[in-house]
Amino acid sequence: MDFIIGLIFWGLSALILFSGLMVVIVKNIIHAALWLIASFAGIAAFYFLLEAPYIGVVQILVYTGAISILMLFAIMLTRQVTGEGTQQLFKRWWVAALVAFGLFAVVIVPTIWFPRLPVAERGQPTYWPQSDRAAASATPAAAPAAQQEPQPEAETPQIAGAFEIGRSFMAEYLLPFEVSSLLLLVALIGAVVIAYEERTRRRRILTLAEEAELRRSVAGLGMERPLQASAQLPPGKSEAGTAERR
Amino acid sequence: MDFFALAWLIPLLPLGAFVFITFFSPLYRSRIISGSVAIVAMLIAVVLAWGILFQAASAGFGAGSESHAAPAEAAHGEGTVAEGAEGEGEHGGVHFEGFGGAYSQSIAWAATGTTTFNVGYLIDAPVALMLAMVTLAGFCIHLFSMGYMAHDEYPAGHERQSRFFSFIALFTASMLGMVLADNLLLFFICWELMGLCSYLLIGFWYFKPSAYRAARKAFITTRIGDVFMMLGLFYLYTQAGSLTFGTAEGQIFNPALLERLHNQTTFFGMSAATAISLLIFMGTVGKSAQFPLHVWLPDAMEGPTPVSALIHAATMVAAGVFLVARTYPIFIESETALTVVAAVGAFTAIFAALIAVAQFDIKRILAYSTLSQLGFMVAALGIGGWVAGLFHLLTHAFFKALLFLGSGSVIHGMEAAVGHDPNKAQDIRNMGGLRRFMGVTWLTYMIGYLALAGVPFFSGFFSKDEIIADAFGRGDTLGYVVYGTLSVASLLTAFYMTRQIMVVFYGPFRGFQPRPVDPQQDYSEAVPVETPAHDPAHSPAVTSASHGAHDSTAKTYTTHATTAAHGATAHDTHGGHGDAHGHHEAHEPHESPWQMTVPLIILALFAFGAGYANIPEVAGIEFPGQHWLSHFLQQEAAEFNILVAGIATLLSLAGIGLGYAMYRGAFARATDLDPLEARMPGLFRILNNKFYIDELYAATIGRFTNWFGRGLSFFDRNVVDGTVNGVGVGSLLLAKINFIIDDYVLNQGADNLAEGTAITGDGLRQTTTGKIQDYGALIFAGVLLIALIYLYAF
Amino acid sequence: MRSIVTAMPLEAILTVAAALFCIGLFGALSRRNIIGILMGVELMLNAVNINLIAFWRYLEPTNTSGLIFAIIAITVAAAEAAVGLAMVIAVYRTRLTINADEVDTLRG
Amino acid sequence: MRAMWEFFFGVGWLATLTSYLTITTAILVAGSLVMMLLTWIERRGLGYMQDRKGPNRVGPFGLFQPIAEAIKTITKEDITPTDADRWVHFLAPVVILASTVAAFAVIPWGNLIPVDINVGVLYIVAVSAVHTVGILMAGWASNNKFALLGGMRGVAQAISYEIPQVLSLVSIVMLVGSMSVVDVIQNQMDPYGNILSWHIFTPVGLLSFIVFWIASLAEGERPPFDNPEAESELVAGYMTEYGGMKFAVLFLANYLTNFAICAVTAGVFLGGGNGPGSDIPILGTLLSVFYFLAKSLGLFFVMVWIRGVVPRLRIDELMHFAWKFLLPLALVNIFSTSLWIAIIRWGAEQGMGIAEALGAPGSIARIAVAWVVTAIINVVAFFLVARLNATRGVTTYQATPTAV
Repeated sequence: MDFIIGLIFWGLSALILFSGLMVVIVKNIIHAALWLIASFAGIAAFYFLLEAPYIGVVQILVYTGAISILMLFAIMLTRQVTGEGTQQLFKRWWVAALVAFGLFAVVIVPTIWFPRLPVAERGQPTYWPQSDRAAASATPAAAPAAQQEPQPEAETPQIAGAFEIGRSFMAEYLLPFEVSSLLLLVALIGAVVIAYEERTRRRRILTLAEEAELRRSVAGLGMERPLQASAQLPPGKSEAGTAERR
Repeated sequence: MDFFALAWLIPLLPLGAFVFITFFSPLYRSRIISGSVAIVAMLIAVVLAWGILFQAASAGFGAGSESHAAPAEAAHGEGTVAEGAEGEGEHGGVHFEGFGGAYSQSIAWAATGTTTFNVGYLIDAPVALMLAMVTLAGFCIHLFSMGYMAHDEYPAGHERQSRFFSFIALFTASMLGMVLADNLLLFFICWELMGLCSYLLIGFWYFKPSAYRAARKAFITTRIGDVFMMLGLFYLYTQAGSLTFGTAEGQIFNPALLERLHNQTTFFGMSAATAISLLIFMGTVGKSAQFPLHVWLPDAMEGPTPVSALIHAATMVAAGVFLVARTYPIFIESETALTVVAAVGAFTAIFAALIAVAQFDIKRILAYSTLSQLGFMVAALGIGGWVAGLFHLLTHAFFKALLFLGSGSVIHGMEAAVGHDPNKAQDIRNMGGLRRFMGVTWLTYMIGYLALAGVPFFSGFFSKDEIIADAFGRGDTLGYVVYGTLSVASLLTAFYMTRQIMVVFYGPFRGFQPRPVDPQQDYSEAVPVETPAHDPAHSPAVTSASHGAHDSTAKTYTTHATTAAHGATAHDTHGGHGDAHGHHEAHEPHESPWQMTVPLIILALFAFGAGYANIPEVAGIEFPGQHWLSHFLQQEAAEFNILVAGIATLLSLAGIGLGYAMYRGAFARATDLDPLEARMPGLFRILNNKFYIDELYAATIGRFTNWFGRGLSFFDRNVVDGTVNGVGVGSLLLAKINFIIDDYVLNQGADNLAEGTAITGDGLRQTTTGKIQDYGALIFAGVLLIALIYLYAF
Repeated sequence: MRSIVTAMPLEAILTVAAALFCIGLFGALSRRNIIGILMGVELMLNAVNINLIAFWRYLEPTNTSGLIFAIIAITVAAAEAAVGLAMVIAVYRTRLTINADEVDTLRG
Repeated sequence: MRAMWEFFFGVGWLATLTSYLTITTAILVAGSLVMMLLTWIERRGLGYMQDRKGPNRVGPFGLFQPIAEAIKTITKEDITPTDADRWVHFLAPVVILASTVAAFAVIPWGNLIPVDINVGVLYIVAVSAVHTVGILMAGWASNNKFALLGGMRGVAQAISYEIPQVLSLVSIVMLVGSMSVVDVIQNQMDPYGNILSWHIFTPVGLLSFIVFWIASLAEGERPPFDNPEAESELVAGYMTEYGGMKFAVLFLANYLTNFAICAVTAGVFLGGGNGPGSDIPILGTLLSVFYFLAKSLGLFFVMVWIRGVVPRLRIDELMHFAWKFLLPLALVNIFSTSLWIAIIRWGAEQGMGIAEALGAPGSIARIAVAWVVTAIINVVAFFLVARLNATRGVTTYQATPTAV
């Protein structure tokens, strides 16, 4: 059974990491989004494996079903459908790679160095005690074997599920619950406001250069008129302006 | 039926009505539906509240209380068991025996970390009484509003009655919630809600500048008190760790805690109890309009009359007194605080009574009378007459609601004669002889008047007498001072009420030639009617013509900044009203519809009979139900002092006689002088202008603010700007010198330096690429660095 | 009942999560397309969530705090995605591009 | 099942794996059979509604018509458009079918329960929501504007209707106190076969059923919500560029989704496999499967009926219907569910002694009170929302004439 679980675990990990990598490096942005969905689905399965089915289902519902669809929609709305042939990575991508890899290395080295987190000693701070790093590193092989012994969980503690989540959301986590719901509401309204395009009166937004030129032309005419954005563009600029839309 | 278990419905019913009306009035923009919803909700609340009262009176409060906080029960403890454990209140000769039994239920409301706030309700004897009073008065006022607001359609075509009913429903709901609250936090929330509602309702006719000014004034003035009260609550919370009423461990009336508050000394050498009590009392001063902050209450007359009744009788001002009554165990720990309370109350009582003598607006007289009566109650609480204060609160609520609704009825009737102009319809000099036109109103108003004047066998007599007897029976200086003050105030009360009655209901009717509006006292200032191109400087002829043209015009408020000649156009002016009343030709005042008279009759019964709840024994004669209230409140019954009662009766009768003698033949015409003004013009002017308190505030606080602002402006313009300018000029000078040195001495070096700077800047500029990802990479590089340092550098 | 707790050490899961986080970080830092950046951020958030759930399962399986934290993180991620994509659309509308290196008004 | 295989193999994990594979195979096979049956029902039903025969040549009553068509479809050439995105085009039907089949993992067939997870109801909704991804993939990868439009429409519609769907299930979950499908069905079990214990016969359950059923129709792209594949506007929507076996898979997924909707509705609102005699040891299982299929197919016939009767909605009407009609109703229903629970489950000790105070502490009286209260709220809300929707769309408010 452990073997099967291990197999599933590594399979899922491979799926998650591979599709995550594809999200990052693939050229077509739609394909990236689809790989992202695969990654999300793998993570949901991961939650099932970790015996958090509620979170897993929520992951499917929210990420796979909603957020990634939202992203696909956004991609299609911005009409950058292909993306093929253009450079998809930033010029200094190697800096990013360096930073990311460095971070991973920095995290992974201590994890491999001290293979077992001090889970057993409750009450101890759970970061790595600096003083006995040498002692731990002296016996790198013995420590994991001793501590990795599976704790015989005789009574099989009741794992918290959806019921307990609901209970604690209504009791001790009421305030975080309210705050996050408020956050969601605000984000919703904010998103609508940001993305809303009023049909009847669309305002042009002038670039700085255009505005300066406009000022100059108005001053040159010697007329003290208030700036009226769309009406007073110098001829020839109105259609070619970079900010002009539809 | 167990009414206690249903008590939570009482505030929720009007609240539900509020929600219903608010959300559904856009659909059914109908006065009948929204009003009926509110009235039915109030009716059920009345049934429940009186059920609670009867259950409490007959069966007591059961075996203490249960508190069932769902998850946080253990944290909260055993709920409120207040079984008369309040034996300690023996400071300063004040005797108070706790609130008696109680019934409370609470559920966990908000868990914030370690603390859990509970929300629940608590019923004990004063709460049961208040519930009965508030629901009944509130119901009567709701019903009355159905008739009174029937023609309020300003601006034209907008029936705003739905809004009105939703507001008063919310008002009543918050008052009921406040009464039922089992902790001071909920209490304060409802308290503030009431402040909001008073703002909304006083400014209900917000298109009148005076109305929105009054609303703003009420809101801000009470807010001053509320800030202090909130400070008091904070202080109390830091001391008690809880705001729940009750004597158990961890609740605010816990004897050990009160003892600690009594002994602990804080700022200015006050004890903590004194500080908390005075801070809380500031809330009362604001809400109940006691002396320094009383200015908002008379202005609150700008609201519709039912609102005035609601504010003055059932809700707002009663809330302040109820606050002191509710937190009384803290007050009695501090003699200083009680003395302050008594002094403020007594001073307000006589001060407001004096002002009321010289007012002409029928509602203003009642408003100052309310101030004065509130002073009575507060003074009663201050001298230790807890029962007397509550008793007077109850009786006063009934007869003052009656008087206000009666005055509303009078105004409603008057509007048929003089038009919808509050300056005319509310001026008592324009009334007279209304007894002939409005029989029911007259009769009920007389009952309210006799109760307020303290004539024996009416309710006001018993409660006022108990206050005075308590003050007299105290036997120390404070007691005698309060006794004297209140006696004079009750004499004045009888006097000014008699004056009002004589002028309003007797004598000839003067409404057909109303007084020209004194521009000084024009409360209703300019309001254009719905004609868009209305000339603000219109002539009466234009006004009448425009009204004639608009048959559907509803209530119209116009500026009549002119003259007696305008009287001739009065008939035209209220053409819109005539439309609503079916074009009757004889514009005489008329009796109000049944929606308005029925509440008057109900309230008149209580205004007469409520006093018998605490009837004392006179000369050894036993009455049935004697001292019922005292027993219900589980306090010692006050002794009856035949001497005090006799003196009080004599004073009342003297006031009535004086008023009758002075105003019997006064005001043959509406333009006549007041007899008192004829005799003592100087004093009358002072009183008529309310001791110039408003002007005083304007001249001191207002002017101080103004001056302060100007001073700041002056400082900014001269000192700050001067400094800046000086620095600028100095810089210029220095620059000149610098230029010389630079040009001839440092030129070469500076050029090099500048070039170097430019090159460096250009180099550094490359790092500010404006690309978000560069910044992100830098941030995470920093994280990486920190992690490296953390892991390997130590 | 055998479960992942006995089959896998916690470090394995943490390593996977760290790798996913770094992949997401790389994506967020190197993609030109703003939506690509958002995808990277989503990956990072998911890696964090994996960590939260793993710690919850291994250390405090009877307590709900880890789950609650994860749910709130998902909420925040949803809000972030909504606002972020709205901003992408707004940027696209004003600049006709959603390449991050062309949106450089901050440039010094 | 697992015990049986454990007997054969003697190895635990192999038994588990095999039992799961067996169940999966069974579901797939049964699914295909049911799909054939459904297409036959649909075509015959529509035929009778339109006063014609429908397929009646192949086999008795045309019963073998689906098999003939399956053979025809399978033997067709598999075409991929030149400019299509090959992999995505290929994977889209797979994703759609997978999401649909995954939902069957927790749907009990009468007393036969494949898996019982404690978040079953949410799982069904979540998994079947994934098919939107497939639709978008199909629409986009075909490189055809009709397909893309159909895909976009399908996604917008599915996402919008997911919200009332989930919210209507929330009230049922509140009623039951568990998200397990088995618990939901168990909650409607009555030892005397009393069908009044089905959820649909409570006011809360009825409104929930209405909302869920309509939203599910839209989720499954059944008429009148078949805008994504509206043949008169979009050729065949996102399925335009599919042919042969891939089209068959899409078609299969479509009918499986419909069957899943019927099955879930039957389970959640109509008591699943409950019926007279369904608790007898062996025979009861067969009976329960029969009941379950009868209810599900009955519901499917309602679907066909709706298809035959109701015209297709315009896309904006469809959106308005989701957001302005179903969503408020679902929210109101959650409110009245909480009232129902408060009245039925809570007593005076929780501070909600409505029933005691009214002098009716018995459970029947409580149910009666709760029934009346929630029925009033739901009916009022239904007509109010309907009226709001009716008036809002047409005219803006006009002030009523001033009362005289």
